[in-house]
Amino acid sequence: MIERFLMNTHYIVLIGVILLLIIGFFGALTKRNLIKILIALGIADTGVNLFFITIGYISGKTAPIFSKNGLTASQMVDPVPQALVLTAIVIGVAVLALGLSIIIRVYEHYGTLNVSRIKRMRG
Amino acid sequence: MIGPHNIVLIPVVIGILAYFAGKLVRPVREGLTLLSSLFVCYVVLFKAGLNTIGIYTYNFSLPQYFDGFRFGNNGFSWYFAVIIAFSYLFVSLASFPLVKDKEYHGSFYLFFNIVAGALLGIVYSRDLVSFFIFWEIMTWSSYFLVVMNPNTKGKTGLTYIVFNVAGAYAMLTAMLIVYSYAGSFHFDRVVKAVSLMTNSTVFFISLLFAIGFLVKMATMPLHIWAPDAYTESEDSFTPFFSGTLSKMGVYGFILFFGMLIGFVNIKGVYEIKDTSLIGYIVAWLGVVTSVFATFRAIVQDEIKRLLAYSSIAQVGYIVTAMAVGTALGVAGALYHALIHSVIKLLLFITVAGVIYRTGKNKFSELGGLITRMPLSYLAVLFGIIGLAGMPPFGGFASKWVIYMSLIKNHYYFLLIGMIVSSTAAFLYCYKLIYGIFLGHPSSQGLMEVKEVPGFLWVPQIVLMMVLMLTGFFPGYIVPFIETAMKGIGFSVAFNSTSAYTLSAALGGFNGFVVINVLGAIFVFVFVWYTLFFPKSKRLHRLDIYWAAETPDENTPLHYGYGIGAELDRIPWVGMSLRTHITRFYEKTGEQISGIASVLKDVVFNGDGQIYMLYAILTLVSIFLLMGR
Amino acid sequence: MSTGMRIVDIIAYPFIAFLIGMLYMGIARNIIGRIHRRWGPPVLQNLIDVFKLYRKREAGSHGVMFHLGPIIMVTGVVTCLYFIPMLSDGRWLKGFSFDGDLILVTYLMVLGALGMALGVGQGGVPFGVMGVTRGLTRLIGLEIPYFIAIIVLMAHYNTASINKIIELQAGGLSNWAMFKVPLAFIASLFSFWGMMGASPFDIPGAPQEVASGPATEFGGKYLALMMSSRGIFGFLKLTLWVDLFMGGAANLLILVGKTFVLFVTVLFVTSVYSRFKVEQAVDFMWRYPTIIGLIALVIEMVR
Amino acid sequence: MSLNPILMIAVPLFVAFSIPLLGYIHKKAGLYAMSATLLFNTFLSFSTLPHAFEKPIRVIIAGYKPPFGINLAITPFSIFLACLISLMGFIVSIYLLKDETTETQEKFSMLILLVVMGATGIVLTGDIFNMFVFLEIMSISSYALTSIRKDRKGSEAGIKFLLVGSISSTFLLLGIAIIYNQLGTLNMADIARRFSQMNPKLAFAAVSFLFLGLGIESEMFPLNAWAPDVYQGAPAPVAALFSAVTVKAGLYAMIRFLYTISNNSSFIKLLMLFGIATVIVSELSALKQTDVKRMLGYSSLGQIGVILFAVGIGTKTALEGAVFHFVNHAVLKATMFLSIGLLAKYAGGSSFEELKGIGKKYPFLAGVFAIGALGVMGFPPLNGFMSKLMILTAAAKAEHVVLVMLVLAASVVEGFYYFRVLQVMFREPEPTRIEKRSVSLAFVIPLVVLVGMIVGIGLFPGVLMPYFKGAAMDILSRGDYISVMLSGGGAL
Repeated sequence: MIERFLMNTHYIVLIGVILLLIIGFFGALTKRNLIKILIALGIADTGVNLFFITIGYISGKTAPIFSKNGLTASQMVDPVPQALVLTAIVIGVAVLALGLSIIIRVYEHYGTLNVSRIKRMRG
Repeated sequence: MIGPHNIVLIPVVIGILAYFAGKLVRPVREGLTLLSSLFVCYVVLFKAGLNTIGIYTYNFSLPQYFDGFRFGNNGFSWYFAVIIAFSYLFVSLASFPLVKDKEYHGSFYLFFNIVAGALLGIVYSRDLVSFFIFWEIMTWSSYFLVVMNPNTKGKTGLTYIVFNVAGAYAMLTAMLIVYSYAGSFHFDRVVKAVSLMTNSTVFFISLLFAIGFLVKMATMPLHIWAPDAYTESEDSFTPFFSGTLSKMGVYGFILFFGMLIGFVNIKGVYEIKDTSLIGYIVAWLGVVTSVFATFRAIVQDEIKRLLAYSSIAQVGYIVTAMAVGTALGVAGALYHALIHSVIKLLLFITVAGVIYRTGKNKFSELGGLITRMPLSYLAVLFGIIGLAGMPPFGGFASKWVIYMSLIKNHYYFLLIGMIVSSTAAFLYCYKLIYGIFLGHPSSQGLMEVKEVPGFLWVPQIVLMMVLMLTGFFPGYIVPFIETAMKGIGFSVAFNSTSAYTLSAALGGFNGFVVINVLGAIFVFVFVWYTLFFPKSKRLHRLDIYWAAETPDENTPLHYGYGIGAELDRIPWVGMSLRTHITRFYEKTGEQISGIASVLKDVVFNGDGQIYMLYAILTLVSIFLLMGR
Repeated sequence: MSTGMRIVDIIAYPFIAFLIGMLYMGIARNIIGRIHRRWGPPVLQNLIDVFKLYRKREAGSHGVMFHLGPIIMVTGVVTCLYFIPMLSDGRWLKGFSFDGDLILVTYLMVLGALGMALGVGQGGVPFGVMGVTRGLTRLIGLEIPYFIAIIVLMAHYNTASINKIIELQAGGLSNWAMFKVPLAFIASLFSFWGMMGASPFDIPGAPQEVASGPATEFGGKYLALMMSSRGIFGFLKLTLWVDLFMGGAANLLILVGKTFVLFVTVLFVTSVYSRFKVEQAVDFMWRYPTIIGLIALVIEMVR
Repeated sequence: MSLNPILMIAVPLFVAFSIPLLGYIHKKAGLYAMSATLLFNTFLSFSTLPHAFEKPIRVIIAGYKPPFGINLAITPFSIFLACLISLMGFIVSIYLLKDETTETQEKFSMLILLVVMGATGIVLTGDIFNMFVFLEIMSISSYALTSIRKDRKGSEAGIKFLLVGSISSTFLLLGIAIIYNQLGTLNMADIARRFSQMNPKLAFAAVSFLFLGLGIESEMFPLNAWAPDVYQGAPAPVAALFSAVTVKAGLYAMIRFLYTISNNSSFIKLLMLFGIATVIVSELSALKQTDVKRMLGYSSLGQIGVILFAVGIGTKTALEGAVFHFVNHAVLKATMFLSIGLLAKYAGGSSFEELKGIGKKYPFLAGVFAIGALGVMGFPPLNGFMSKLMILTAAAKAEHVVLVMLVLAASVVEGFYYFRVLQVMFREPEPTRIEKRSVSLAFVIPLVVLVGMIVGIGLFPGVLMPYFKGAAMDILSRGDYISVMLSGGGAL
């Protein structure tokens, strides 16, 4: 079952993806500092993006850019995931930027970044 | 054409109209309500009369999914419709002077008319959905009338709404189960479907329906809301509340257990002495309710609370009579339902008038009003004679039928329980009339009090006449009861059919002869005593036998309000007065709110990280549970 | 039986009861006197008192209801009397008993008391109200064994009309309900003594405590009316018990005989036992007589 | 029909980004532009409604025929939701004209437009990654909207919403990646057609990731802890918008994914259980609230739980009830949040103590709140009753009697806490510290319209019935969704 999956992607990259995901979620769940949580979520996000890229990779093919003339589409890797990852990265950036600006506001009000103390609204 | 299906809209529309029109000119509200009540009486008596047995399917532009609402009319609904229509008329008449200068004047008329419309809807509906719709409208509109006057405890309204909504939802569950068998909500399809249900489903359904209706009739375990709700609801609405709304429980109970499920079906489930187990248990609940409520009524100091407990007790009789499911029992229940409505309307309207005039609502603050309010005294006198079930008036006839039904079917222990409570009823009847009218006035102000407002006289006099009519001619309304019984498929229960006598099962009595004998003797002795004897000397109020002294103005002479104080010392009765079921409900209430606060603090504990943890845990659990 | 005779028969009805009733009360005071080792007033003393009171020139009144109270009491008692057949031959002295049944009679018995209670209410005397309250509370106690007994009767004879019960008891001593349903009779006896005001249960009118209870404020003609209605009430109870449990009376003589026997039992009880408090009376009534009645009922249901 | 449905997305996008420029012309221009666009959107969606109900429309963008190009799949259910979303958006936008809670008008109206555009995009799109992008647009703008007021509550709610939201987007992306890896396509219809050919293990993984991601968006029980804080923290009109619009889009995505794309019955059963859990947990926790806005948040979760429960049952009548409840929940919650927003503004806070006796001071607003409360509780003449009854009837028919009793028990609890609030408002003596200020027309019109809708739908539910039937048919009939979208139905 896993073989078919691994066949067209280097399994090292896959392990990298899984590691990134684990680090990301582990960091998000255990770290108390809000900024660290955001960074951890960013890591998880890059993990997923990496996974997306590895899906499109066909071994022995080159990047889907018509740089040199005479490069036919058949020699190129599947371009769709790469396009998607671009948007995903943009979205990741937007979320991070917005997160940081809100964190500034939160810091102004709470004086702390410890997530377990930012819970005036509960119950 | 105005018929059973759109009579419902008239009071509701007029209620809304009155609310808004009243903002411009205030008396429009009274005028519109009176108009609507008169029109409803006219339609109920003539237009949607006994003979118009018609089924009106009314799609109300509802999705075909519900195959439309159905309204219809037969003897049974006509019987209750008459009770509703006339109590709607009398209470609206009584409420004109009482609510005139209150600041919730507008919303009172809005909700009062909506409740009246909802009741008519209940009585005329021929399918489960419209029955439930109007039941719910009745619940929430009467809720607003209960919490209307500001000086009541908030808890009353909440207890009222929780109990009644829970009862309604128990009914809804049963209706949905029936629907899943019958495929349609119409009564005729439901009746067919119930007959082919398994025993356990029938038992479960009848249990749920029983809960729904027993809540409305305030039977013992489910009665917590009733005393407070009756006492603290708006004074002029209480007659309608206790006189007519509790009868909806009676209507529903007989309709569902008589016609829809059929006593024979639930009898098939488990049988005790040729009645169904549920019926027997409910009958015992009715008896227990009447005994406990009667003793609790005697010790009350507040007038309306005494009458509230008395209503619970009297409806307890009705529950017992109809729960056993015999033809005579149901007939007794119908008869007593009518009589109880008349009596409670009469008493509550008069008491509302007394409270309106004196501003006091406790026995210990009233007394000696007989000289100032003779008509109200007479009204309450007729009321308590009916309430106690004394012969010359209708109260006796309906109780007699109930007793006969219990004796005929050998439910002797039920009858003994009922006797305990109906004998103890004499005590609170006497306390009611003594506390307000007889004895000595507790404060000087009571001596300048005027009679109850003129509008109240009409309902008082008419209701007194109805009591007399049913007393002197007990058999007069037997034909109406029999058409009502045929409406739900019961065989005829009474033997004779003459207007004067009432005879069934083991015996009979002639109401007309009773009143003639009583009248003749009374007139003879009265004439003899008043004319042939020298005029008796009028003594001063304080010139009484007082162990060789004469009491002065501020000696407390109005002892009568303390009736029932000695009940605590009677072992059995004392024990019944001390047991309170409210503690059980309060504990469940605390349990639920305890769970709620634990749940709230655990699940929504405010920490963003924990929320993320929940997400991850859900994912992991989905993988583990559904992974295989 | 021409209508003329019928009218005389109906009019005479209460007076017979009044006379016999007053006589019994006179005899009762005599016998109790003798038991207390004193001579006691002459037998006709009660009648003399009543006529003396009727002759009185004026009587104090506290208002309309006060005036009507005793009148309603008499009306209630006499009406109830009319619905109990004195003689069982169905022609003479049968009153209107064919138009009513046992349950009607039970409730009519209480009607008089309630009417009088209203008069007492306007009288305004605290003693009167205390007397009425105790009377009604005691009634809760008395009514239960009595009603159990009549339920047993109704179940046994399967009818509620008093005349039919009398007919079914015809034919000799052994047919009397007293022996057919002995336990029910014993239970009903207890409530009979209570209703007759025998000593353990005479708390409402107890002279020492509440100054003759309800009748405190009434004087002159009102007191006369109350005393005569108490006399009629006594006789009414006696005839009812005779009809229900002792096979009714063919003629007046038998009626007087049987009622006197029953009345004597009341004397024995009243002169021996001391007075119960109200709660003791109710508690007692709910304990022993009710249990006896319930046993009778169970026996009846099993049969 | 003249206008291409794509305009429903393009126009708001264009206007949103041009609002900062409009700011120079006139300070309030942005707001008017916003409500104008939303009006246009409503008009356009209502005009395409009849066409979509005859035959689902497939809009091709930039010439690429599916399954290659991104296209819009306008089916009856989606166009119906589009109308609901744009109408609700428009009503809230009228409310916002006079609402001075946010001084930076441009940013506020831009974000509102983006949220509505995102929701409309989710509902209309036929491409799964496209749906993800719209979902992200909507989420980011709602994070920003929640903390627009820069006060303590807003920012706290914003950061919590952001944390949980980014988790949801990560998992969504992961799910989409797995699907793309297996099937090589992003077009929903194509995925749906070949979903069974996927490797079962990976299919399960993809479905559970997407289920989790969409679960967070549609406020399911274990995943909705952020919702009450957001409803309380965000300004009232924003909360109204969230409950009326964003949740609907999340639910649409969940339904579309479970029914049309993966058609996985075990996950539908799971949805039902989670729905019941949502109802019970949220109703119980609402019992102990002291702040009315937070309590409304919980009640909104309860209503969504009922919708999830109905969707979980899966029969045709249950789905009709669910769609009906969509409409009712949107209308009712919008009414209540808007009215409580005003009441809280005039009373200086939305906790019980501050709102004591407000009913006597502002009878109209409190009256609207009361009508909304009666509607939510499902009392007959109003709209909440009919949809709840349909759902419960369907549940009873599907032999879930115990669950029906649980839902009814929960609504008894709901009745308790709503009437407690009404009693606080109407029965307490009139507060002296609040002086009566006139309520401006811009606030009154939306409330009157909403109350009109509540009572109107309540009295004449039959009018909307065909649309519910059509939508339910569309959800259930997976086959002709695929055939229409691939074989080129109403090509445009």
